[in-house]
Amino acid sequence: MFDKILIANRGEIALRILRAAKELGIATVAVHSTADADAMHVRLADESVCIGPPAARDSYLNIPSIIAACEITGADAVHPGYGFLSENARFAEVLAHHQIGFIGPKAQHIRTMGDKIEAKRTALKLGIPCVPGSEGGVEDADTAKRVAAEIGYPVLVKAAAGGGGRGMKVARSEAELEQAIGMAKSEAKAAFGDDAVYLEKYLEKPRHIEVQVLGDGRGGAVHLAERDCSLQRRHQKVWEEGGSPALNESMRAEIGGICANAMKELGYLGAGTVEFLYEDGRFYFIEMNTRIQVEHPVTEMITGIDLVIEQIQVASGGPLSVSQSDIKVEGHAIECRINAEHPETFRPSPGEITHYHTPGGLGVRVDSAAFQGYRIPPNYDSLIGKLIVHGRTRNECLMRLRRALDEFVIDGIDTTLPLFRTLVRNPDVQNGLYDIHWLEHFLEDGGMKA
Amino acid sequence: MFDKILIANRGEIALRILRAAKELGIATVAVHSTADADAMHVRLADESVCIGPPAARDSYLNIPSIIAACEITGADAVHPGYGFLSENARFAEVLAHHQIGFIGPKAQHIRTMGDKIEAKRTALKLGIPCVPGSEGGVEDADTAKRVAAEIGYPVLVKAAAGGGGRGMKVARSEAELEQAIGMAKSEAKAAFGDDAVYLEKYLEKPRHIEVQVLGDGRGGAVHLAERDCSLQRRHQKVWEEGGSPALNESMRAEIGGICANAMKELGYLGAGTVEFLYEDGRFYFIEMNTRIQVEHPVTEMITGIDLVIEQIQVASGGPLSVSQSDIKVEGHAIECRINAEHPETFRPSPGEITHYHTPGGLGVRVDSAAFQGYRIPPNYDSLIGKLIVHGRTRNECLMRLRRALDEFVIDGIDTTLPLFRTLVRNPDVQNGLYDIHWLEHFLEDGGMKA
Amino acid sequence: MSKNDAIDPELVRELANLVTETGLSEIEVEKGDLRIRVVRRLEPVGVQVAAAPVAALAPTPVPAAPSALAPAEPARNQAGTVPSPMVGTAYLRPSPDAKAFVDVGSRVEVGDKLLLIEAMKTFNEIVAPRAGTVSAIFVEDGQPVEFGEALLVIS
Amino acid sequence: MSKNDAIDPELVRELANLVTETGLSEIEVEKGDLRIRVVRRLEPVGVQVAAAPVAALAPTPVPAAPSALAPAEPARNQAGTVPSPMVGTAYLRPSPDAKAFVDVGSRVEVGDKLLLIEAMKTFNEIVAPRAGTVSAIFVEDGQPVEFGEALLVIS
Repeated sequence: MFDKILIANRGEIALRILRAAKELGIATVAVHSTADADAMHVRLADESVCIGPPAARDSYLNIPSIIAACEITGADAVHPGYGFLSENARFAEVLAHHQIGFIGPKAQHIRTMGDKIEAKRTALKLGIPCVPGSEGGVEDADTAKRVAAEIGYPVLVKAAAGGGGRGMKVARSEAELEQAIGMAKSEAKAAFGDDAVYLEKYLEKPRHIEVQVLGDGRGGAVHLAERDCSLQRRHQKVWEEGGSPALNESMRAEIGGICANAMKELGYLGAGTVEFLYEDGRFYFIEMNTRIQVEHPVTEMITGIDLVIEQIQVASGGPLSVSQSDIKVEGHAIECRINAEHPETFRPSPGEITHYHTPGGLGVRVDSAAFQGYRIPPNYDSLIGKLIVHGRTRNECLMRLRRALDEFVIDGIDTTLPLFRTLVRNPDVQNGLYDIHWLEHFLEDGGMKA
Repeated sequence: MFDKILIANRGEIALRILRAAKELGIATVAVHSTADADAMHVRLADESVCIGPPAARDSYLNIPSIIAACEITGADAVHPGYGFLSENARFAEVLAHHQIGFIGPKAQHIRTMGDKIEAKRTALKLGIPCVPGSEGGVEDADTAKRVAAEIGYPVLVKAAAGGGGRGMKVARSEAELEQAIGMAKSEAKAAFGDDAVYLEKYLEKPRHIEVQVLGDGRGGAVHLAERDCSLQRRHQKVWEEGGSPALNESMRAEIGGICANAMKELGYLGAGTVEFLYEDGRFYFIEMNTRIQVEHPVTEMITGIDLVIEQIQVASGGPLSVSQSDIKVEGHAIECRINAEHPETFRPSPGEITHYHTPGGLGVRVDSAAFQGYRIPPNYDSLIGKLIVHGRTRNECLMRLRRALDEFVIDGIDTTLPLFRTLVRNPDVQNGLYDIHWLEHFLEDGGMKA
Repeated sequence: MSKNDAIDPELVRELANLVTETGLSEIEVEKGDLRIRVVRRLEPVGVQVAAAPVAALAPTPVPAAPSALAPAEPARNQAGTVPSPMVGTAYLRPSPDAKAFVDVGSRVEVGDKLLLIEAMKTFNEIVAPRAGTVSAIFVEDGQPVEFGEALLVIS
Repeated sequence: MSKNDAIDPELVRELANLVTETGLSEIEVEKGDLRIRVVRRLEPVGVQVAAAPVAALAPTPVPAAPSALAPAEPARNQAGTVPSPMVGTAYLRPSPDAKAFVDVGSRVEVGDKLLLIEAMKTFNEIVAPRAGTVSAIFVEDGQPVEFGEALLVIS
């Protein structure tokens, strides 16, 4: 086991990692920029090192500074948290070069999953379901019709050289296909100087469902069920829950089993998340995140397993503390990401928290590095805390979440608490009837202005 | 189901009840003395009524005021919490007379269990193990020897008219018995003018173990395992945990089953606790508490069952939400009672909380009505909060408790937090090797002055 | 030196600005017989609890909070105020058809009946603790009252 | 007496700066008939976190916090202080047997080498940002330093 872990992150996840290390009896080193000198994880760590000015590239992303901080403190492992250097394969390699443990996957797996094309190729090879498509370009209308019939309508015609939505057309039937291809080709030609297009299945109202996995790096791996993160705004997850209101026990076991087997085959090490779009009973691989995720507490609440402790244990060469048969999903959990943002305009709201009071009681968990008198610096993201609530049933969880949200006090800045107080009372949310577009539409329709 | 519950209590338990009511969608009325006008439960309740001056007898114990508060707010049920009117049979009857629901047991059961002699008689009748003794007085040495041999040494010779330890002598063998009887008789004669004495089994190093029960009032009842509350100071529980480090699965099921069956036979309604002394593998009934207890969250954390919600549901005529087979003990939980007291002298420390920050993260629960800026009134007990921590194993729980205690900040007043920071690091506590005298001895031996 | 010279508001304003500018909490200057001291204290505020939002998921009855249960206004804490000694329902007259015990302007002696408060079906007489004239009545007939709530003023 | 005589704002500002620089909470000066007193109350401090007590349940290594990692003393924030531009280990001499780059009292020009900071096996030269005399050196040879930590003073 490691003797001293350096936490190469800030905010709530730095505190989260510190908690896990303390529970394992491992000493902690907090590194911080000058903007974070008074932060909670700095106060609670056994040691702290200021590694640079506020700009992340000069502090939290500065590999030499972090290595130097390890050297002067004698830390023998680094936990990168999420964001920053967490999916930087070179960082993992530099640490290895300095004989410092990296609490994350093998560098090769970070690299593979960090490359979209390589990731999809790997997923297919490992038997993970992907969005069906034409693989290569479609040259003529007959080929296109044959492929489209195979993957099923609606299909998306996409420019091979494309991006940003240009050169993308939806065809809902064979009748629409030829025209869609023509339009996509001419748009692609104009935009990218290349009219090659390919076909992919088009998902109209998918959910975002992701499977949590853990591997020991030696072919042992388990899945810890799924999280439904469909409630998003501008591709940022806002509300996450587990299990998904859309899945039943056998679907959960099936997709989980596929992911766990893939991780065994890969020899995956540590925590990871296999992300899918889900529509009409089928899963379509999007990407794999090779790190702990913001929403990992949802899984912890329904399984009782501390994912960060597992990360540390397997990174140090230890075994997973559980086998697949030990993992039982008990009840339901929901996480709300509380951001320092205006709840309608989502304008960031840095500044001092003048009053701070967290909810308590059964089934209520708060992961936050905020406190009364804390000044949120304007230099980093706006996540200031996560409220995670557990109940024996989804309904119990929703009722508990509602009362917990009503108890939560954060004054002095704008927060997204009012958004969640509205969402928890919304019938669609209560019934679990939402897809990845639901929240955007709700906000566009003035849901927060009622 | 009730429409509006009046909470006839204050402090953390008032907030606890309010949370349960909110989660059931039931409106709440807070009553309070003038000393508690700014309390958290008053702020969070739908309505509040000031019912009297600070002295409890004129406010929280004032039955006419509480009934009047029900009348003017239209509350259709009262939850009495613990202490105050919670075990007052007459209060239950007066409420019934006014067609207001009492969220507690039937008045007759409160009365029976409130009378020590009647309670023991009932327990024996229901098959609950009691401390063996001579039943009546022992007149001569031969009878005494015969009875003592039956119940086993050591035995306690007690004055029939006794109290406060006078007229009490321990005999560890037959050789000591005659002298002990003689001394007890003469002491009893001097103290009470009555030299009648009786015999009881003497427990030298018992643990305090209690079984949580729930009944539906119609013959349905379950047990929710036990709590070990042996760490006490002046008969006040300080640290409670479940399950007891002294019991195994089959002992748990056996004593739990005895209690559940007794409650079925009694037709017990609501939550209750059957308290035992436990020594050398045997249980000895002390008393039954016919109310929710301070330490109930320990049981909630290991079963996932909200006991206050169950209380409300069965009081309104509904069924228990669980049968015995649904109840699974998962992991281990420990509660620390945080008092506004000096951690060495235990001198009460009312006053203003200048900084208040609660620990968060997985498995950590705080039940408290305190907040930054709250002024603890000098009029009531010194309990200001409970830290309850859950882990998959007792060791995980202890490590988590340790880090949670280190995160907890309450400034401006003295608290017992330092006591718990010491206890969680004590080898006897870590090994679960303690009895009801352990803490007193630890404190006498200067355990907090190291 | 005239009094007006002694307290030149401009001088005080300038010092006040200096306190802010420098971040000090106190400045005192003395010259000859003139002495000025300006102080700024930061006050800590208490926790503000979020108001309970409207329920939607489970049936919740409409809060039936009688308006009288709102905290009494500060103006009611004046001298001569008679507070309610108990929780209950206040009645201004002995029976629905009867005349009120007192009206604004009534002269009362110690022990005169002022109103009734009903609690648990019992009517409790509230009598004048002092002699004087009833100058205000804060409660209406049949209104619920809290302990300590201002009933009326005898001035 | 003129207004200007009574309160010289510059004097107050200078005293305010002195309060800050010296870490005092109050300064009072009196000369002839003039007396000025400036006060700064310490702002309320943030959350005070309990010190992590000694571990007992699981093996915890002895904290090896280098003393240099403790917060720099206020006195080190004076003008002319050269802060460390990086995390690493400070060396006062080019090799163990060599003479120190500078000593207290050394006269330095802009660009003169002051010390080395090693990070990731690389030695980084720290040079004088201004000319002057080295009036204090806060680090020892081989001492770990944080970003922004005061290294020495050129006055």
